Amino acid sequence: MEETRTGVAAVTRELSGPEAAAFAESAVPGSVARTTDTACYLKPGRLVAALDALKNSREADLVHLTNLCGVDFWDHFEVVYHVQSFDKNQIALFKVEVSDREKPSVPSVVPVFHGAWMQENETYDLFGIRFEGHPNLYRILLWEGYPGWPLRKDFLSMPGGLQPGLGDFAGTTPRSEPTVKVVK
Amino acid sequence: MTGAIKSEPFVINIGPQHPSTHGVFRIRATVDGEKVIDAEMVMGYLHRSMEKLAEERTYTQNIPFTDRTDYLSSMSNNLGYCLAVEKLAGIEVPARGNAIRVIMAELQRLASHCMAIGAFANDTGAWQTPVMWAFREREKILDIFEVTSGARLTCNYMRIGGVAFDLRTPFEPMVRQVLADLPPFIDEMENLLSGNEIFISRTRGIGVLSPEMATNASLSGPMLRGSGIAWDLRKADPYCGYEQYDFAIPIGYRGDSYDRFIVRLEEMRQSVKIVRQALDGLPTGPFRTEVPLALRPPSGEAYARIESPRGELGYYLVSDGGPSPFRFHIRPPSFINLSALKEMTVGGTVADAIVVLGSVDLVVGEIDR
Amino acid sequence: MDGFGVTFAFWVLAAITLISASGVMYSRNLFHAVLFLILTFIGVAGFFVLLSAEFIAMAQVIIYVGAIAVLVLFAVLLTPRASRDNAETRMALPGALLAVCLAAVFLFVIHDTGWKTTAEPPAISTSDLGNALLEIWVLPFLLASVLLTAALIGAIMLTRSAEEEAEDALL
Amino acid sequence: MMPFLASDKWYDLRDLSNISREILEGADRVLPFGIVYVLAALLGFVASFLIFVLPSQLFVGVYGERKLIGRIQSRYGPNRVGPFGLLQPIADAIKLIQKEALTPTRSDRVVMYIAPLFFVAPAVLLFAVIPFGPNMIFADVPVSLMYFLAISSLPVLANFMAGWSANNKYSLFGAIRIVAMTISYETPLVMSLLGAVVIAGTLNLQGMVLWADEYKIWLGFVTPLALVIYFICVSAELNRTPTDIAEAESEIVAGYLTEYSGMKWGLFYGMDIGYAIAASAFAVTVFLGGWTLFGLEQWVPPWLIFIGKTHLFYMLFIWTRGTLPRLRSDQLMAFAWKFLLPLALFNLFIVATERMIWAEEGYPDAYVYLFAMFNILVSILLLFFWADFNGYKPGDTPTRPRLVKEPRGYVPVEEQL
Repeated sequence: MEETRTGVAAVTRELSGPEAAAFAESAVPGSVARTTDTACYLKPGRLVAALDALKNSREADLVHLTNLCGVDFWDHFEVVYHVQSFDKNQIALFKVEVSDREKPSVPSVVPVFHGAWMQENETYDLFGIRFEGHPNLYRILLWEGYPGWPLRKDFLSMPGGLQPGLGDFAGTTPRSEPTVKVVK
Repeated sequence: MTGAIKSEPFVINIGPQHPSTHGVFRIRATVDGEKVIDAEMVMGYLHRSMEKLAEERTYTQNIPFTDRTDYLSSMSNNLGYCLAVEKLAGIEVPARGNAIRVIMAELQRLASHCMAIGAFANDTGAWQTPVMWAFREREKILDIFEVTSGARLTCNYMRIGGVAFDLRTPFEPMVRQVLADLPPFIDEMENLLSGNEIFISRTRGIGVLSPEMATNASLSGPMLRGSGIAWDLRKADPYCGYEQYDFAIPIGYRGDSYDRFIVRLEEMRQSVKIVRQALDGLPTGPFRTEVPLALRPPSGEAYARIESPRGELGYYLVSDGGPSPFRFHIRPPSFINLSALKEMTVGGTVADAIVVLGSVDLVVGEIDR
Repeated sequence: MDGFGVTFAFWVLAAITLISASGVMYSRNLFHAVLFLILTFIGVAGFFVLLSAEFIAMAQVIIYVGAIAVLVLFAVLLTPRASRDNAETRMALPGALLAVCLAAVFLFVIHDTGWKTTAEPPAISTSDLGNALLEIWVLPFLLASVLLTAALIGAIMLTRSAEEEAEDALL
Repeated sequence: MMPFLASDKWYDLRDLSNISREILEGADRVLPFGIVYVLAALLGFVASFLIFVLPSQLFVGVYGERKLIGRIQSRYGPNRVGPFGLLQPIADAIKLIQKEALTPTRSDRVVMYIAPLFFVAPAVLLFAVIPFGPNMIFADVPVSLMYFLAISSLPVLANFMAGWSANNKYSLFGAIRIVAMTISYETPLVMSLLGAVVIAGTLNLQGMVLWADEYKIWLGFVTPLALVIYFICVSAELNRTPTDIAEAESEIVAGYLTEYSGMKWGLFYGMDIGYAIAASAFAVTVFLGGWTLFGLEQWVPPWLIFIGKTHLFYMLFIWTRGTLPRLRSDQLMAFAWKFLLPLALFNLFIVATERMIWAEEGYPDAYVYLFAMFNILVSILLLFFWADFNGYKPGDTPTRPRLVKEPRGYVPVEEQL
């Protein structure tokens, strides 16, 4: 890897799952649930502590929460955190799994990263994942009382067994009006 | 004197229909006299649920959606999305395609910054003159887009694996003309605004963001650089061969609205430089790697990000191996740049809040998506 | 000078002044009351013009209409309750009493003054006025100025907030 | 008094007062006593307002302003209605007249209706004392300068009525701002005019023009600081762009005019221009020699000279409007009280001293030119010194950002690059 004058990598280093896990484990022991090649899954209970420690640690230096979003995998949710460092020029991918579909809840990282304020609100608005400890969690894009959470996979139930994710090309199957299913 | 005169705070709505909110964005400001003591952002008037819609369409069909998020920089949005898909599917882009992408993205940055500085000057009260001057230059760039892609605003020009068409005949002279016209225009704007005492007193020290605050609030782009943080993804994480070009990252001093303005002006100069280099060294060869129309990337995830005119534009894609993305998430820069809006506006007057809002350079299509 | 026009103007001005003055009292809306007060001032300025005292008339308009009435409007605006409601006041009886006393004094003065009439209007120019103020009556003039300055400084002191005082203490 | 006038025949266009005198004398012979005064008032109104102000408003204020600002902004301006777009103001007026004038439900209807009328009346009254020529003055009040100031302090009340009655928070903001601004700027304005009055030794506008004619120098050269302060203050009072905080479009939508529409709004808009023309006419009369032009008024009709000067002065307002951003309200107030007022007081002090010296020496002509040169020099020095003292340090603000080649985190300001 080419090194420049300030000792910063010329291309952002994407930390692999084990690397990120090593950072997290050294910062807050017992915070890692499991790792994959690209991502490090943190335990929800230790999430805030781990991110806070990584933000303040010198070698990880993950100061900038770039991206926060939710993903619905039908049976569980994942909340994705892309955290990066300016001085070290590296980016790490942390994830938190939420298996409770009825009352999904994740601790909020707003105390650590103020930038999570908007993104957690958005994730709450579109997925219904509550972020415990968020100072002002409200539906930022839709209005209060909107039925359901649009980005959940079971939001639309389409006739003919057409599942979201396009089993077929859009428009080839005749469609009727999508019914909105309220997810409590 | 302890018994200073107390007045009752009241709430005013800045927006959704207000001349300075650049679209249907609304601030519920609680003011005490003219001093803002609380500011609450209300958005979603333009929400189209693009992330859900994208899950129903193929990867190629999603490109026009990205035009319509940040409608002032559609080329950059196309580019970010295509990079994410290419990263997901492992597609290489030929050299000529990359160079065309760089030229287009930088021209788009010029056009978008023209709009940003013009609208910002308008917010400070310079009655229409900077806007008109900026639009004069922006029109020329949009003409280039029209020649190349057939559209001016929502270009839909980038494709997965390259660009849609090769460059058309009058492209190069038109770009050369723009490159000749822009530096005098930038100097003109600098003379008109940067050295203007009224402009300085309106923007200097207004909406100050400390570097710690800017980092912590996940800001990006000129907002981050205005605070003195040298972070530009074109340098830090080069894509499309940005590492070949010689340019610099402009950074501000104090992180106030004025710094964000001069950073944008200087970025325009650097963009002119990049376009000139890219145009001089435009390689020949194919402009696109052929990819199947119904692309089915392997299951997995990819997060690709570019430096859009407003900051870090990221696309997070999750694929389940099907023809459409399982999860399509946009990291919209102007949405997240609003994180620090309350901190910047509270304590100033209503007029300052407008200036701060102008310096954020928000595009409501991108905020609401 | 004396003619139909002047007499007519006098009665019209008198009607305007009196009607708007009663409007000040009877208007339920404090804002309207202030607007009536302005009309009264303008009527009084008209009287000064009729008396060939243009300078006083213009000063009346500048000071009372242009400055004082505007300040009163400002005060009305900054008092949230009173801006809508010129309510009944318990001071009605003392007010009436004061008015009767004032009227008595004025009637006495009017009756007691020996009104001399001359054929031609007295030629008092603006420069005479200026000379009188700055030569004969210079001491009262200066005293009034000092009083006004003191009032100005006092007003500034009253409205300063604690933060501003802290800022000034640093300087 | 006017030896240079060739004749007093009615057809002598250099002095339109001849023709009006002919008309009035003729009418006086026919009509019963008293009616001729009403006729004179109407004639004065027609002459000064309908012939001068209204066309100026339409073709300089609306058309010229839009055309000139269009040129400043590198666009064409109106060019569709009529030849060169000349009929655009008339088309605008027709459009405004047929628009519905909405009144909000919770507004104070009576006050909201009266406010435009109350705004128009002073604009008409202002032109009564403006001298258009040697004998062309409608009401020669001895204290016409005071009269002008008195009448021009009235429209702010109309603005306030408009802002208050609409029951809209933006309107209220505009009303508060315009009142605060007018009170602040009235003070340096009057102080600066006092300097001119002291030199000319009269409160009569015609007297000031005659003074300029006698000494062959404009008062603006003798008291240049007063002219500058007057221009700044009057553009603040008129709500022209560098200081248009009361209807700041980008901040409080349209200020006190937010809820107005149709011709009620049109009256405000038109009379804003009317006041600007009045202010230009006043400035020309006091500072720029009125209808005199160094002897040229013998040949060219003086009223044409006056109108030309007024319109040229009005171009200054358009120019600043097309160029400058707007100050914040508190900065504007601070500018009036902390910058302009001391300057105006100092100017008054200098001018009064000079007047004393001049009177001691028995009013010799040469002293005026000496004073003019001295005052111009002192004004420039004073402006720079006082601006510097108040913290105007243009070199302190960097116009270019720092440039770095490598990406990294925070770069401290102290670090040399």
